[in-house]
Amino acid sequence: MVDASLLTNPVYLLQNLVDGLARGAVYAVFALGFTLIFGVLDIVNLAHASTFMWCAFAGWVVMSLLNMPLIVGLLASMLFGGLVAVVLEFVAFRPLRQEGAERLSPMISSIGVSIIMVSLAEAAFSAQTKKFPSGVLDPKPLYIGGTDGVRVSWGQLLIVVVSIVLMVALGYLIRRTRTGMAIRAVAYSQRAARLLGINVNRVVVITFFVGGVLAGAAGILIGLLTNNISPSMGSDIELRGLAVVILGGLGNIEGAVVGGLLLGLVETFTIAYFDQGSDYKDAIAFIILFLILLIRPNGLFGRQEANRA
Amino acid sequence: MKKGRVSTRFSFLAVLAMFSMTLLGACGDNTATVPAPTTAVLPTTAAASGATTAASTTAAASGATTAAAGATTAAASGATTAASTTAAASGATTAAGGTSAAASALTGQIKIGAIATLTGNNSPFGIAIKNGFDLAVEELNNNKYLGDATIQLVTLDDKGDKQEGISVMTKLLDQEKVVAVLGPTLSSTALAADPIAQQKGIPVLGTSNTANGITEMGNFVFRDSLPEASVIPGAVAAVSAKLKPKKAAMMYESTNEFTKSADDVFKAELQKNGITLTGNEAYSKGDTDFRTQLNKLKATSPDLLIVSGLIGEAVPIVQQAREVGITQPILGGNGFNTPAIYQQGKEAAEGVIVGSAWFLGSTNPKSQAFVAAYKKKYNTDPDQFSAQAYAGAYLMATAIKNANSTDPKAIRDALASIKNFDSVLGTFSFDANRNPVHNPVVVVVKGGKFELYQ
Amino acid sequence: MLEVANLSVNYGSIEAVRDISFQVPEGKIVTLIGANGAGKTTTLSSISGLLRPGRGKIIFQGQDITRWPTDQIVRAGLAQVAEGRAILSPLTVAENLELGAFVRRDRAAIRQDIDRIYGQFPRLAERRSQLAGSLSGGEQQMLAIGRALMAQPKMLLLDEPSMGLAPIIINQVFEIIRQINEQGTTVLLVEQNANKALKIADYAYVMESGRVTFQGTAEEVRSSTHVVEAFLGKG
Amino acid sequence: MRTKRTVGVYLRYILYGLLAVSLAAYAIYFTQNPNVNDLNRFLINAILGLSIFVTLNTGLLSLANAGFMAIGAYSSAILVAKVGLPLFLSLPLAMLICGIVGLLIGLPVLRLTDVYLAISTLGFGEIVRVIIVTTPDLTGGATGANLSTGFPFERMRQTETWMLVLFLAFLIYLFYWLDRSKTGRALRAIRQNSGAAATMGINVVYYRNLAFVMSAVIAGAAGVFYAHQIGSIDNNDFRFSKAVDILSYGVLGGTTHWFGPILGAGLLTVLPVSLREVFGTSVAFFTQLPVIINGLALLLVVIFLPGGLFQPSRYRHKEMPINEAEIADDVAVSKESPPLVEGEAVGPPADALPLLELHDVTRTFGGITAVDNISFGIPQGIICGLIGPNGSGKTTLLNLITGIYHPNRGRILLSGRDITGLPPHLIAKLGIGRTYQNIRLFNDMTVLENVVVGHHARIKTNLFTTWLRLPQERRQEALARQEALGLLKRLGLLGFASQPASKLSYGDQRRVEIARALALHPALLLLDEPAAGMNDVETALLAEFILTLKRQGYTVVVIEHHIDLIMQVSNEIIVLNFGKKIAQDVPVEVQQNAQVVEAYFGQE
Repeated sequence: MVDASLLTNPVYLLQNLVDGLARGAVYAVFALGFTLIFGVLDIVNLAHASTFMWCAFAGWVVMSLLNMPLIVGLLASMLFGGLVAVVLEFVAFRPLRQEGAERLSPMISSIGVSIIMVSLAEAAFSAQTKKFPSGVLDPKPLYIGGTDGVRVSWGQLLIVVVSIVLMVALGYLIRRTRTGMAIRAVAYSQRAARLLGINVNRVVVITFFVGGVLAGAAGILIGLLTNNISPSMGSDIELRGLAVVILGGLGNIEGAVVGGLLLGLVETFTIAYFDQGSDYKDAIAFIILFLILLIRPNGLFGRQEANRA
Repeated sequence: MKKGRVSTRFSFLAVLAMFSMTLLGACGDNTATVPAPTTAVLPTTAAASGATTAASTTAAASGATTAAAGATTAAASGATTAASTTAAASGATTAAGGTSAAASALTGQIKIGAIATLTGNNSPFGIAIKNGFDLAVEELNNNKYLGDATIQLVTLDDKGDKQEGISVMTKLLDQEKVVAVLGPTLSSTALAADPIAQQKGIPVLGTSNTANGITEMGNFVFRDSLPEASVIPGAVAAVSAKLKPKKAAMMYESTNEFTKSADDVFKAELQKNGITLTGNEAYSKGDTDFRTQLNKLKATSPDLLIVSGLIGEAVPIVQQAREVGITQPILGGNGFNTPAIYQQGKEAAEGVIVGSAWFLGSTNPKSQAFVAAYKKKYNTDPDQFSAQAYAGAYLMATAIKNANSTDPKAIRDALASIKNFDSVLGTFSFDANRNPVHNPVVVVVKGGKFELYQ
Repeated sequence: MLEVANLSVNYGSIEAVRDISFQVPEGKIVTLIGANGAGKTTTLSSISGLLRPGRGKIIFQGQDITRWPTDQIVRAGLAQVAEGRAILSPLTVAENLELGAFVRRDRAAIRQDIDRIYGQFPRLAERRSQLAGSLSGGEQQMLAIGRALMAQPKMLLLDEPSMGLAPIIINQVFEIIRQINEQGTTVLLVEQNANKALKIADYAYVMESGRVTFQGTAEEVRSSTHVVEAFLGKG
Repeated sequence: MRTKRTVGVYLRYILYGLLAVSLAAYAIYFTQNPNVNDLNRFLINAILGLSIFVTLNTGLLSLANAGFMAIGAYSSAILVAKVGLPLFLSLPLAMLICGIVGLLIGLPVLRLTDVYLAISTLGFGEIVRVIIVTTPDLTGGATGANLSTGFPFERMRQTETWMLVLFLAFLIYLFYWLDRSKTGRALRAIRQNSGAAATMGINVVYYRNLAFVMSAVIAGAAGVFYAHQIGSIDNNDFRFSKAVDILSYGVLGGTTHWFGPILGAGLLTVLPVSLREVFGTSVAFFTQLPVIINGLALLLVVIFLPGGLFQPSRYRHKEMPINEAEIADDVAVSKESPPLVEGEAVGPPADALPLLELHDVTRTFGGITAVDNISFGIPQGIICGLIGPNGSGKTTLLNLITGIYHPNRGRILLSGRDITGLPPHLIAKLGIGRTYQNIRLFNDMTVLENVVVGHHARIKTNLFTTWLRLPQERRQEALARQEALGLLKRLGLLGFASQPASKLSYGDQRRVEIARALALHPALLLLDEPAAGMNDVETALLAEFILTLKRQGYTVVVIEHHIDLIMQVSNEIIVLNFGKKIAQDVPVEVQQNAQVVEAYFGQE
């Protein structure tokens, strides 16, 4: 039973707001790379989750086995993600792009790659859950307004900050840099980009690299936050990530972040304010997804499909 | 062209990185493995009553002649009636028809099947279980437990898949002609595959199946893993006796049959102990954030938090519970019974109470010997799954020995009549429904390791 | 400057361009005219590397560029203003212009060139931070031309710059093309609007059904009946 | 590209080899140890393969099959174990439930395109699982449907191999005849080009829903058998990975013929079993091997063998011998349609209403007015040329008339009947046939089949006549085939009848398109650049043919850049510029028209 006093308790409300944002930031970080690849290349890369999972392991190898600090782990994991994504581009996507294959073929080939990557991870690391060394994050939370006030943990703070930093950085890359403009040109029309002297293949590789780097950041951060690294961690979050990407409009970077935060808030408030709400929170993501697709097939913040060349 | 080469170099680098990680990972495995339990098993206490009723001595250690042993056990287990008597008779016949050895009719290799989940998500359990089987069989054969006869264990992987489980069960029975089966790892697979053994009259002993309905499948289906219903009452009773909580709040993973049924048992036990349930919040596998549920539960100001979950989420739940300010004791389900809880949970895990079938620090000499042998062979601590598997192999061997026969029916009857067997899990008996009866333990995390909760 | 020799291009089983040859001398405006579907755009696309020719050679400044990738061709100084303008509508006017200079790295000079283009097209200067998609047709065409100039091309390929534009705007566009040529850029102009094209061109080729059926100076072509027949039939 | 095809060929050999080896291994294993369970597994997977085939073959990537399988499985489990129905009654009921859910889900979801459809159906699958978990009283919740939740396995375990064989045989029967029926052709046509299919009178929305529902029903049946093979089910049996498995059967085996997914299911089911038998589980790596092979096969097949392992189209074309006697020039498919009689002039009645009328039709696209306030009438029996510079709105106008776009303003009348806003397939049925600027034939079909698709609206058969093999079915199919052959003969295409349409030369493909459009028996025929890509001789023949059509009473609108052709055949020419009509007159006048000259050559 949700206590009546809770419904009107402002601290409880604020606390859920904070927790909801943090929960959503996890989804947002995962969704960023996902949505980037779709936005630029029109590919639903279902191997993103496996890349993410391998990156978490890369971070684990660096930090737990080689005893490196967090920052090294983060960089290594991001670099590793970038490299894996580039390999994916060569193995699973480029061969399909060159021959005007059906639009859904890349999605299917990414499923194939994903199956292989998960199996390899199981073979390499076993399905045993791996943990980061403890003490990376201070377990004591911060309090705003005394210990009876609103609490924020370092992990929550980290993920929210990182998701915003990544969003801003990605936004900067896409909007303000030469490479970013080239990426947008390729996203709009590969033909027009080519006529401007842009090497489309190189831009695609760069895009995959960036997407992989984002997967890397997500892998190590979410791994750190949940401290639960296993070959199935990708598939656990994948469907939720997909829902977020749709919510934000496939390919819309800000949309992915807003969508992630929104989903986090909705889930949190469902749990917090509804009796047995936690039973239904999983359905919520998909019911929202379903409804949005029916009402606005391009997502809540999606642009018109007609713009695509 | 040039760019092409650059990208090729990139991919080469990545492949190299993946490869080296694979190597590192493989090496890392041996040193850094944390036995992480999860799926399917739970221990108990209510068993205490069962144990007392069944305190009929006899058979267990008796190296007596087959026919005699058969008769005694049949008599001892009041529940088993005509069926077991005839079985005993047939056991005797086989024995007679066997070799001329005076003490034992057993020779050559005796094939026992094992089904474990060695691939996929749940493979950590399957691997721990397989290790337990292998260690036990190795010891049994080295110590000539069955005299001249040796046990040949045929282990097959069910991949955590029900259809595959049915297939390998069929294969073990029809093709390998095993006389008994250990496993399968997951309750869901057992529910699918065990009826085959039942139908063909081959005894099957689950060492990690704790779901409801397992032994109800038939009189050839056994388990040595305490179901939730056996472990949880003891744990709740112990906590209730010591802390006298008035109100308790609960969290459980809603998508898993094991955690869900544990949750149901917890609920029932709370009621029995007169503890008010203030809230029961669900979460799903792979969730990362439990603060909202915990926060909501905290607002109900419980005296006790009960968590029915698997280890993957157990650690973050415990940590986040402390973070949101739930300072009350936490009682964990069986998923918590792993060193990972304190190795990873650190200070947050202090005071976490777990009810369990077995724990690493047990003072039972059998258990201590097992831990030492396991550590020597696999270079890591065993977990509860290994222990139950190890116990299972010994139980099966003992049944064969007692039956002095490789006739499955005789083995079944001998298995059913095992009472007060001195096992790694403690003094062990099967009850009339072929469920395990032994004292579960309640442990608490103190100073970074498990201690008995008293 | 540009020499196309015996070029043939296929789309699947149809031959859209059949064995055509022509030259564009340095500093001149050469026009390819013809009705819809005559193969003009196909020819241009092959020159800029978007399509792979079946047979034939394309020589630009003495280099055989027949099988070069498009970006390399642009780098070599051959920029194209594509049919339908191909402006990047979700980008701003300024970004479109900057992207035009993608092949260059001299930041300062690029800034200067942008200012020069704004000088040449005051309409664009006014709308520099607007999304290119919100411009009118004529403005988009000017943006497309300005953007192509940002690559500092030695030669400009224009594909139907008059398409879909009102007559007054068409005049402006052709005037700009003439100016660009006067400033030293060679131009290959593909047009359906024969009258306008012939007015500014030095030399013209008439295409019909994938073939060059007539060629000559603008004056010669204008006075020939070939063009009328090519467009409106022999009657 | 060539290497790619070569790799594809080798890949096919490798996969078939793998299949052969595993089958052999399996056969040996089976004789030694007749483990029926593995066989049942294959049969269930084959049924699942067929369920994904229906949607893939219609060009829909749906990941809902695991969800429908769950619905089928649970429905039947509940009906059998809790309600007490016998299995044979629960099967049709469970299928019916799946069908109803499929319809309810399909109606809204099928409006979505590819990626979005895939994702929303995936979401559906997850919702089904959440529902199962949250309704413990009905389904056993997370604990599953098993003994402890009141589903005794004695009642559950009822799937027998003979049932599966029988059911699969039944499905194969259905698919075999479906493939040869009007419905089957429509589904394949939609996959290859849904736009062209609509203008052939095929109701795309209806057939997509039909395919989706069929897929749901078959998946549901597979779920029923699955539940009663295992005897104990829970929500984890129907995860996303199950949907991926099902998809693999289709993608790997092939999506163009019903045998493909059976083959795919065979490979993916038998291979792991064989590996298990050959290697046991002794070597750790082998336990991962089947999964890795699964992933690798999926990846390689998508890249090198698009369309899957089994693509029999090229063999199938040979199986249709055509004998001369079959070709009848003047056989009509149904009585109400007038027979096409060669050479006979059917002039328009002098005082007839215009056949096609446009009143103030306007269509804008994001601020650009592509068609601007156009009005005209086209009398019956004439040939009307439609010309104008690039981008003047000609093709848009055609798309407006055929219902692909709807006008923002204005009305379009056919024989006085308002057809504004009608969907393309209804307009096609009312008698407007068209061809496309960029040829849109159904490339995987033979020339003959393409033309038979054109008869779609006039073939009066349905799934029942198809599956019950009623005489009506055979008669109608034979008539359609005869008439199609007759059309091909008149267009000089008879020699190509059994060749795949994609193999023809450009000019021939254009003529096939015309034949396909004529198969509609259209009152009005719209030709969009019919001579594009034709050489002079072909163009001249085309002109002849268009004139023949006129003599037979057809009304034809031609868009064409071969201006000679237009001048030669047209009774009247309409000239567009900037989306406006600038002239409508006889050819000679149009050539002199100052506005027209200016539109083409610019102002002097």
